[in-house]
Amino acid sequence: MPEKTYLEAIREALRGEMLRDERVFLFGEDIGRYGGAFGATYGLLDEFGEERVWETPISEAAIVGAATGAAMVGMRPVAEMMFMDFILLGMEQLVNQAAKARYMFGGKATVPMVIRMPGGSGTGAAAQHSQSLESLLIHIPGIKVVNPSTPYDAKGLLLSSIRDPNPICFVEHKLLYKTKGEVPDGEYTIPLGVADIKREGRDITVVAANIMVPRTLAAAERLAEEGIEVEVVDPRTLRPLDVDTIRDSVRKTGRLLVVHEAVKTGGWAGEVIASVAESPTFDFIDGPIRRLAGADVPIPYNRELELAAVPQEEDIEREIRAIVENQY
Amino acid sequence: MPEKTYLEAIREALRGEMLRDERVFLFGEDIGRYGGAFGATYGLLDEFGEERVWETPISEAAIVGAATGAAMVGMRPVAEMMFMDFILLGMEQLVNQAAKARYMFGGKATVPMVIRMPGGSGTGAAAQHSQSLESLLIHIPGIKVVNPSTPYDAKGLLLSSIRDPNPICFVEHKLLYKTKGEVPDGEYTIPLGVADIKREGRDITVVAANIMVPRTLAAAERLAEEGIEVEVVDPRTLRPLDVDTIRDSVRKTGRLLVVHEAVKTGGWAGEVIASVAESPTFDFIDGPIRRLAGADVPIPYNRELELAAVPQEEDIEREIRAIVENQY
Amino acid sequence: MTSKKSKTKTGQKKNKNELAEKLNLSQETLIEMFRQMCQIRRFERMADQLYAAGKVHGTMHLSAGQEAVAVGAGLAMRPDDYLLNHHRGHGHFVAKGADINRMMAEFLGKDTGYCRGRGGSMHIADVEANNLGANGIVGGGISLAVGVGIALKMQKRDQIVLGIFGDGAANEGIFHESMNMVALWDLPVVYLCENNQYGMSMPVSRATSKQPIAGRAEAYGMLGYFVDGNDVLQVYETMKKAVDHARAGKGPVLVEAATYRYFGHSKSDRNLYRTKKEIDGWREKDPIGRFEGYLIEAGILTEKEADEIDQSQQELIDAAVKFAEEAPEPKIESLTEFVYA
Amino acid sequence: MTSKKSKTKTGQKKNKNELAEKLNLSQETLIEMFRQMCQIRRFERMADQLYAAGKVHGTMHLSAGQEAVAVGAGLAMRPDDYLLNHHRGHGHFVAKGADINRMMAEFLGKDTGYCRGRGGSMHIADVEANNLGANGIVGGGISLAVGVGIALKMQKRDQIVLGIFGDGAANEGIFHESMNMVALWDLPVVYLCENNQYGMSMPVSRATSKQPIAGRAEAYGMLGYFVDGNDVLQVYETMKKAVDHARAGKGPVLVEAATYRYFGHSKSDRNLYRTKKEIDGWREKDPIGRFEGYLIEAGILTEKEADEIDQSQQELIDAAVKFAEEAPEPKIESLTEFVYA
Ligand SMILES: Cc1ncc(C[n+]2csc(CCOP(=O)(O)OP(=O)(O)O)c2C)c(N)n1
Ligand SMILES: Cc1ncc(C[n+]2csc(CCOP(=O)(O)OP(=O)(O)O)c2C)c(N)n1
Ligand SMILES: [Mg+2]
Ligand SMILES: [Mg+2]
Repeated sequence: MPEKTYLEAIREALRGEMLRDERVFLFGEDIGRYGGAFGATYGLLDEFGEERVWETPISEAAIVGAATGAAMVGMRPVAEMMFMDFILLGMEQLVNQAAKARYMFGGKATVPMVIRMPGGSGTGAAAQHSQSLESLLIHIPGIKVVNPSTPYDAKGLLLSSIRDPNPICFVEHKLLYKTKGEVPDGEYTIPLGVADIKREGRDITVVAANIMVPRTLAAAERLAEEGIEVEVVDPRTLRPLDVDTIRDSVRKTGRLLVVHEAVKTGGWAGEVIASVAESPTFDFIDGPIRRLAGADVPIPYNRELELAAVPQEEDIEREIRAIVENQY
Repeated sequence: MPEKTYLEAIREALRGEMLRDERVFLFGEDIGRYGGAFGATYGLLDEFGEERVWETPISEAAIVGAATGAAMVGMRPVAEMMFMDFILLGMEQLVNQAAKARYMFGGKATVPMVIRMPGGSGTGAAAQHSQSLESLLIHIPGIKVVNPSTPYDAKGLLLSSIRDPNPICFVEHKLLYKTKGEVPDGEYTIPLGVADIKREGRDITVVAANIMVPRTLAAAERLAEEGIEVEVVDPRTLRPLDVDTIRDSVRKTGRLLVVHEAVKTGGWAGEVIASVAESPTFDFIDGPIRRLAGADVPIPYNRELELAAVPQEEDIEREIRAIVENQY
Repeated sequence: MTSKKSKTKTGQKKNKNELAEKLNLSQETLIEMFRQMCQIRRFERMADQLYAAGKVHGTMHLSAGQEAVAVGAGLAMRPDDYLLNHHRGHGHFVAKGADINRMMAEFLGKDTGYCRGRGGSMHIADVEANNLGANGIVGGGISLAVGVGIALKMQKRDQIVLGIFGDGAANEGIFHESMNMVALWDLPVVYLCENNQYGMSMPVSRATSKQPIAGRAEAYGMLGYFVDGNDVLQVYETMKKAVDHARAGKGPVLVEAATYRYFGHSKSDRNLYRTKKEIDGWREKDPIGRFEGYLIEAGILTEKEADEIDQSQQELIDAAVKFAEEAPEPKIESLTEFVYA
Repeated sequence: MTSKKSKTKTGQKKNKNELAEKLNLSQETLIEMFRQMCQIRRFERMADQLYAAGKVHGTMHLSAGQEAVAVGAGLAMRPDDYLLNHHRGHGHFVAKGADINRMMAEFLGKDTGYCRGRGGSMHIADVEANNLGANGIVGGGISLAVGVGIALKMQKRDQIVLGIFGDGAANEGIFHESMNMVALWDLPVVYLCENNQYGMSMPVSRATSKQPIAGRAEAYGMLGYFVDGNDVLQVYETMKKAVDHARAGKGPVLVEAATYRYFGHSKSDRNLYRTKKEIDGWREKDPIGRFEGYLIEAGILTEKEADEIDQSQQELIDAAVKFAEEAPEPKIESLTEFVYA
């Protein structure tokens, strides 16, 4: 299989769907000539023209609202928030309108739209350009939240997202854009709501998504040398969450750690842990269920502080070892 | 002690602080003659005049942003979102500006402001006027989230909130406004971040806030007749969360149930459960840790559906009994 | 409260039916317009009574006094045009041809209501009829209309979309972002700002730094009209111009219609911010009374015929209430349906 | 790239220093203005080099080409007036009298930087100096300025607040909500829209349905001025008028200054959306070159003196870099400080 970057995989998915379905169009800021702040839509303007690659003024609320309206009358908009942080300007349209229209209207409206949004820190962009806000989004019935960790998953999940009849927040990560992996040229879909076991292991279940998957896998490699076998479960979709796969894994390993970059307090690790702890699986767990997450701070600018603010490979390795060695 | 309603307690706190500190002013929609949609500010315009009871156009984003700016230069704005749902229009200003200014500026800015916001269902106001969004707010470092359940707590916590040097989301509940309780006439404060044990019991710890406190207490009354002794812990402040009090209670009872009206998925019950499960307290827990929360739906209009969408007394009673009888 | 209709002279001299003829409105159409206005008024009064009788759970925003805006605008639209309505939208629904039985059933939260009892007054919609719903969020429909306009343009269809909101909504940021977009892209969108002088208790003069609101269109290089919203023929004339302009691909239009609501803002309103004098002053300009006067003067209706038409609407309303009261409640087990497609 | 400064004639005839005298600007002030512009230009160039050299983590938005706006506006303000800056704000900071050592230290993320290394270029602030910070959110400072204006009014102080943003920011909803509020309440706020022709890669003509942006002031019944942002004396003249107006309690003002940025939008910019021809055209109107030409023509400086002033700024910049590089890093243990007061 050909190797591609996460960014290329996303562009390939967008291009493929635009070729396949003329209702699909891109909508956002600087997505044309500029190709988007990170280059995801680079070249698509030349290929599809201004009507399919629709550049907007800097008006995030109206971007989300307009995408919602277009979706309600038969289009399949793929909107872009240049940075995930900016979805905060469109929360009204996303949460009150897009997510609820179908329910409020008694099932008579459909809102098939995707909002792509790169989250995460590590680029020195500081507090307003580095947030991981997916935990806010999973609390909203009516939307789905996708959070891919590999180029392969990114393409397959984006295809599924664009074809899904619901509003979808597709959360990318800036630091993953350049990562490489095998990605088929043709089209393939990955069902939303199905987790993927990225590594099998008997000693502990680590649930990690997005950027934390490669970091956890790297830590798992090193731990394997010590004979600690880590099972890495990547939910891929945070809402709906594949609770069964997570529970099955925990019943096997008896230990659970959830790792995410998002700030710890109120983060989605709580949802994963509660979903396990409220079920009979609870009785299979030996010791405390742990979370390793972002510090409760806005992301600082200074490079060292920024690194210290979110879980790094070594932190994950240390935490896993501590759990397996029953230090809690 | 004189009996007052939750609404009167809030008005008394506002009035008291406006008399005590001329930097305090009210800012929001229809808070003058109309007295606010629920009457919380009724009469204050006549007493304090237009400059202290500052009525705004319907512009929630600018309401939050302007309150933030005023707070940064020495005022103590108490803004009102007529319904909690509308904070979604001011999320950028709240999350990117108010919550982060101090950190981004290296500790050199202070943002002493309060945003009052009534949440919750039960009034037939449907999907866009009935949300409980506090779980979104607790995920934001830099802000505090207060969620009072009684008239006494409402006054004491609002006083503390107005005097606190940080941005505070003060979450009220529409159905609590008419509830009565003893409230001293004079001023008194309740520290933020300190839970209150609303009822002592040995069999199970139920963490409930806001409207779920009276419902849980009513359920506890009936269960007491069956000999089931429920300990009801009211965090009062959701961020910072008084984890110690909760853990102590769980170590005593060995069982934990978290009840909130907010939608279950991604709700703050996850934070409470994870905070307990990650600590040594975990070993004191006998069976699964349960959540009883709002159904994963937008709040429906129909009265029966609306009631069915969030935990009612009977639901709480049933759930507690099931846990105590080890049905999970 | 709204029963005695004042019959202001429209003061036309020569041809008493001049304006209507100029607008090519047949006598049948004029009578139908009058009938609709009476129906809306009676619908609102009934809604108020049902609420008072405790039969309606939740709030509703009544449009009595604003019927001319709804009927004039509704007539200017094609049945297949799209509508994005706001919270004070009953009149607009009736004018778009909604079935009042299903509307009434929705207010009573019944399973046969337009939204199967999930939406209620603030969210009633009829998607099949291109009626994309009222909105509980002030200004909530404004940006949705931008998207519908984009879709219509991309799909090369000749419908237009009408986005309705109030004077208060015009101060939400989304108004600005949306006006700029529709003007920038020449979308087939007509915005109708129903200025009933108040946003809840806030007089428009205290909320809006400069009036008329239609004047803001200028800032976006877009066509703007201000019209007397209590004169149904003027509303129709202006809205027809606006709709034709948008349909012809000449770009969006912002129309402001000055009118007044008689009832309180909503159930929680104690009406402390308006004087009886002001309300009476507007009653003098009552849209139904004025139009009735016009029709009588023009010899199209006698006072007796007019009253008969008005009375006869009550039967429809009563039938709608009966339909709604007898309609089934949604099943509790269906609570979690319709969240996802 | 920005070294060769073109020296366009300002084409003044009779009294070569007419305008400056009319504005009561002493020769010392004029020379100081020139010095500041040179310092900003060199500051931006150094920032670019530091980034290229991998010494700056993260992005920054450089304002080379826009120095006249910063210096003209800065001079029009009183030192104790408030500033709410935007992401392209280095020049405005220098003009407000910031210490470039601490600015440079902040870019390098050092503990002695203005924000102790937490903020960086996009969030640099000096709260003690009433400099309430740059903003990473386009339009983020616009509503904060409303609140500062409210506070100043309530506290009966005579400072004003200057809110700076770009052409792209003027399309955010918060612009609309804020303009309406400041106009409604006659707040002591001056908004300066720095129109550098692009919002990132988006030409203002494709993003804004009608220009000039200053024309939008009209829609709020507020005073609006459009000025050549590459002519520092014109910027000063207009901003002085605006600031005096606001300080006198006569209400807010919206000033638009037309200018141009030379560098790319940010580090990720491949500059595919601008032609060399366009850039060169603006270089012909370079604000520093023009002002230098003016000063020489007016006999205030010789070309040699002007060059010496310019050169001498480099020493300050180099010293600032040295200061910054030698400055201590924040302690890792301090990560969680400053979240709450
Ligand atoms: C975003 C938002 N803010 C506030 C409200 C509360 N509210 C409902 S209607 C209303 C007044 C709206 O005024 P206007 O737009 O003039 O419409 P009208 O009610 O006068 O018809 C307000 C403040 C709301 N529903 N949504
Ligand atoms: C709310 C928001 N949307 C988008 C961005 C990304 N972004 C940063 S600067 C910029 C362009 C801003 O244009 P303008 O206001 O004209 O300022 P300029 O950069 O031209 O000085 C954009 C789109 C952002 N930082 N914030
Ligand atoms: Mg109104
Ligand atoms: Mg610009």
